[in-house]
Amino acid sequence: MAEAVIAAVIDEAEREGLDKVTEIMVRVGGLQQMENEVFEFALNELKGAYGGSILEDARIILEREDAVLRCRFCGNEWKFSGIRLCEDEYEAIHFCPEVSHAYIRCPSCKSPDFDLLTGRGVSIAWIKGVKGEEDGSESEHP
Amino acid sequence: MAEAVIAAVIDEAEREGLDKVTEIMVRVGGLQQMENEVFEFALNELKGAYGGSILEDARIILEREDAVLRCRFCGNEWKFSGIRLCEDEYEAIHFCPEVSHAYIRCPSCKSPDFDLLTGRGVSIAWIKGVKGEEDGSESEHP
Amino acid sequence: MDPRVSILDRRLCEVRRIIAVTGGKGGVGKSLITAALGLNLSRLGFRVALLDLDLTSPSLHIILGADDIFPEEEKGIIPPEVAGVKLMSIIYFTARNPSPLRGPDISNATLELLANTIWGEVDFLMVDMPPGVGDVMMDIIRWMRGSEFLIVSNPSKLVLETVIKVIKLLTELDLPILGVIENMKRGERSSWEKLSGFGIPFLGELPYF
Amino acid sequence: MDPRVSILDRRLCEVRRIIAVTGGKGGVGKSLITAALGLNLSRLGFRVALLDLDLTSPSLHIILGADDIFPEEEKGIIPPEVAGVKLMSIIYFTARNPSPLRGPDISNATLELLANTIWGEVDFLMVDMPPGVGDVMMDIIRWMRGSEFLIVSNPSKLVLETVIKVIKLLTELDLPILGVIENMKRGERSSWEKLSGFGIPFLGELPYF
Ligand SMILES: Nc1ncnc2c1ncn2[C@@H]1O[C@H](COP(=O)(O)OP(=O)(O)O)[C@@H](O)[C@H]1O
Ligand SMILES: Nc1ncnc2c1ncn2[C@@H]1O[C@H](COP(=O)(O)OP(=O)(O)O)[C@@H](O)[C@H]1O
Ligand SMILES: [Mg+2]
Ligand SMILES: [Mg+2]
Ligand SMILES: [Mg+2]
Ligand SMILES: [Mg+2]
Ligand code: NI
Ligand code: NI
Ligand SMILES: [Zn+2]
Ligand SMILES: [Zn+2]
Repeated sequence: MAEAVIAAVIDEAEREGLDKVTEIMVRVGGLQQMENEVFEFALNELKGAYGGSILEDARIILEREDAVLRCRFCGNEWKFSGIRLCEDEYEAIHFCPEVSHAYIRCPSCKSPDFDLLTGRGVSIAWIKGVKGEEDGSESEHP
Repeated sequence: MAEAVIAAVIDEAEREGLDKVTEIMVRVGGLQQMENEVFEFALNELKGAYGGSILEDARIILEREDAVLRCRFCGNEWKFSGIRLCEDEYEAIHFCPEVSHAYIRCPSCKSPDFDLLTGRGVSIAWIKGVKGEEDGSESEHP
Repeated sequence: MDPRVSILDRRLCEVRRIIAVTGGKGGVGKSLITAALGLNLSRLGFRVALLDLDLTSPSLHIILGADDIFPEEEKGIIPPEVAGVKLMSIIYFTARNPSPLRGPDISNATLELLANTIWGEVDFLMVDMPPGVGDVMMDIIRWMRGSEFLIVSNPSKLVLETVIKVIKLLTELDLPILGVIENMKRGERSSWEKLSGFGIPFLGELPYF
Repeated sequence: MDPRVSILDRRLCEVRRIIAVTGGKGGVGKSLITAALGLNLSRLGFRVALLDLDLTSPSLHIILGADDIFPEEEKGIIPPEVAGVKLMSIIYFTARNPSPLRGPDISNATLELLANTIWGEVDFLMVDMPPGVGDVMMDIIRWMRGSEFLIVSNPSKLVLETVIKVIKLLTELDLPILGVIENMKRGERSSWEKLSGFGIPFLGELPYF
């Protein structure tokens, strides 16, 4: 996933014609269950390996996003962090968040028909960078 | 569909504890291809038949919403009103807007993998009404 | 607000029983059994309607030989009759064109059909379900309240694993399971020994013909 | 922005050919043929990987008898080997629990597997597709560029109508069709006479065994 983030940032920087990326804001969903430090370390490693000069000065900021689930049957919303699963189940959801439909049921009506409202995966909230000579030009991506 | 709108307004008025509904804003998507006058007539008829005293003073406002389609393959967006189909095809889409996937392709890449972004169906934008003695209390629904 | 959900119960209020034919797997005979049961119930004097919810590969119109029929529009959609049963199918609207539908399209089209079809008085509404455990299964559960589920299985090991998942899911949710029909029986092999522990009736078997 | 899409081409760059096995209908033998072709290609000396994209009723793990295997995590997911071929399946993560997935879940899980699986050098990546013409078909077209499609048909009239839709769709989009395999042949009936007009190769037939 770290590799995908770096690849996506390079793609986006090229699309925007940035010469240097100065800041990258990465949002990490609760369902991914990743340690901030481990992921940040991986991102910084790869930044060096693949990023070349475009990314050398980029500061990486991680933001955690709580995972919220919403039942389509009864409308109930609940947080992933409030439920208890066993270790194998957490690991499976780490690999593929959709398999939460195999282990989680709506706490109020037992339905497996819920949406992963927020906190599903890793997304790039925005990147900042500079174009040519001019400094501090900014590009934001939702 | 007119029946569904009236049923939904009654449901919503009950949920909100309204004694009288004074205004109903109905948004009609372009894919439905309905004549405003015909639909308005049907709504007013049914309002009388099913609505009872809750709806007797309700003013019905129709608003048309352009149908916009967006291709998932290439990102292109286009308007339903700008394309030409034959009569049977229009009729089929009137009955069930999703069957546009049988007759419409992305004008830029030929893909059938598009979303009906806006203007798919009929929705109730908001209703206004009064509760008990107090006048003009309002309830809006997106 | 989507007004269609508010009309669903009224649309189904003259329908006595809804039988949803499922199994999770494709090619086990759901469509053939849906049609055969519908025709037989009709022959016994019951008023029967069939709803094909396998929207991207509908079958009932082929099994019933329903050519050249089209619904009337009269304050809703009136399903045409073929061989004594009412048939509602998306085929009336897609013709034979390829019509790929993603999940939200499937749900929207299902809701559109449910909100607009005027079934009239019907003893049995038989629903032919697509393979897969996804949108249609979830939508029948939330939008066709009171549905009873009929499970079609067959002796293949490939079918069994999914049939068990479907039974577990319906049981978890306390939904009524009419029982299991074992289709395509050849020789001694049967999926029933693996299914009998779930406490649901075995309704019979059909040979591979 | 979803970063996963940016890594797809790099993930597939060591894969020589992607063969997506389809037909639109369930139960025609897509999974069995995917597995059989994969095993045979492997026996001929090719490096083969199989990807089961029938996410709610996967079959390849059953056909290959893949018990007790689980992928390693090493800068991505390393698919385990069974019978000489690499196998990627959601079964590793769902176990045998019922796991209903709606369309967007299917797309998300597909993208997750594609973005994270490290295939390594592979001559053939065989993709077992689910029935239906929907999310997975559309996602393979947009996310697995360069896929070649292998169509499985059979003599049933119920299968033919959907197979034709799939062929029309792929032809419309100028996507490469390897040809049609007719499975479950019994007696004289064949779907090929109705398919031969589409200008695609007939690759052979398999008897109903
Ligand atoms: N008992 C049976 N013996 C032989 N063929 C059958 C039997 N039941 C169904 N079939 C055939 O198997 C195929 C799949 O049946 P179908 O009803 O379309 O399954 P599904 O709806 O579960 O996908 C069809 O060609 C059908 O004619
Ligand atoms: N040629 C054949 N003769 C007899 N049975 C077959 C043949 N091909 C497949 N089958 C059986 O038919 C069923 C459906 O096959 P499968 O590969 O699961 O189809 P699909 O993946 O298209 O749904 C399985 O039980 C399989 O063992
Ligand atoms: Mg979900
Ligand atoms: Mg669409
Ligand atoms: Mg069927
Ligand atoms: Mg299969
Ligand atoms: Ni990990
Ligand atoms: Ni109309
Ligand atoms: Zn719930
Ligand atoms: Zn396009």
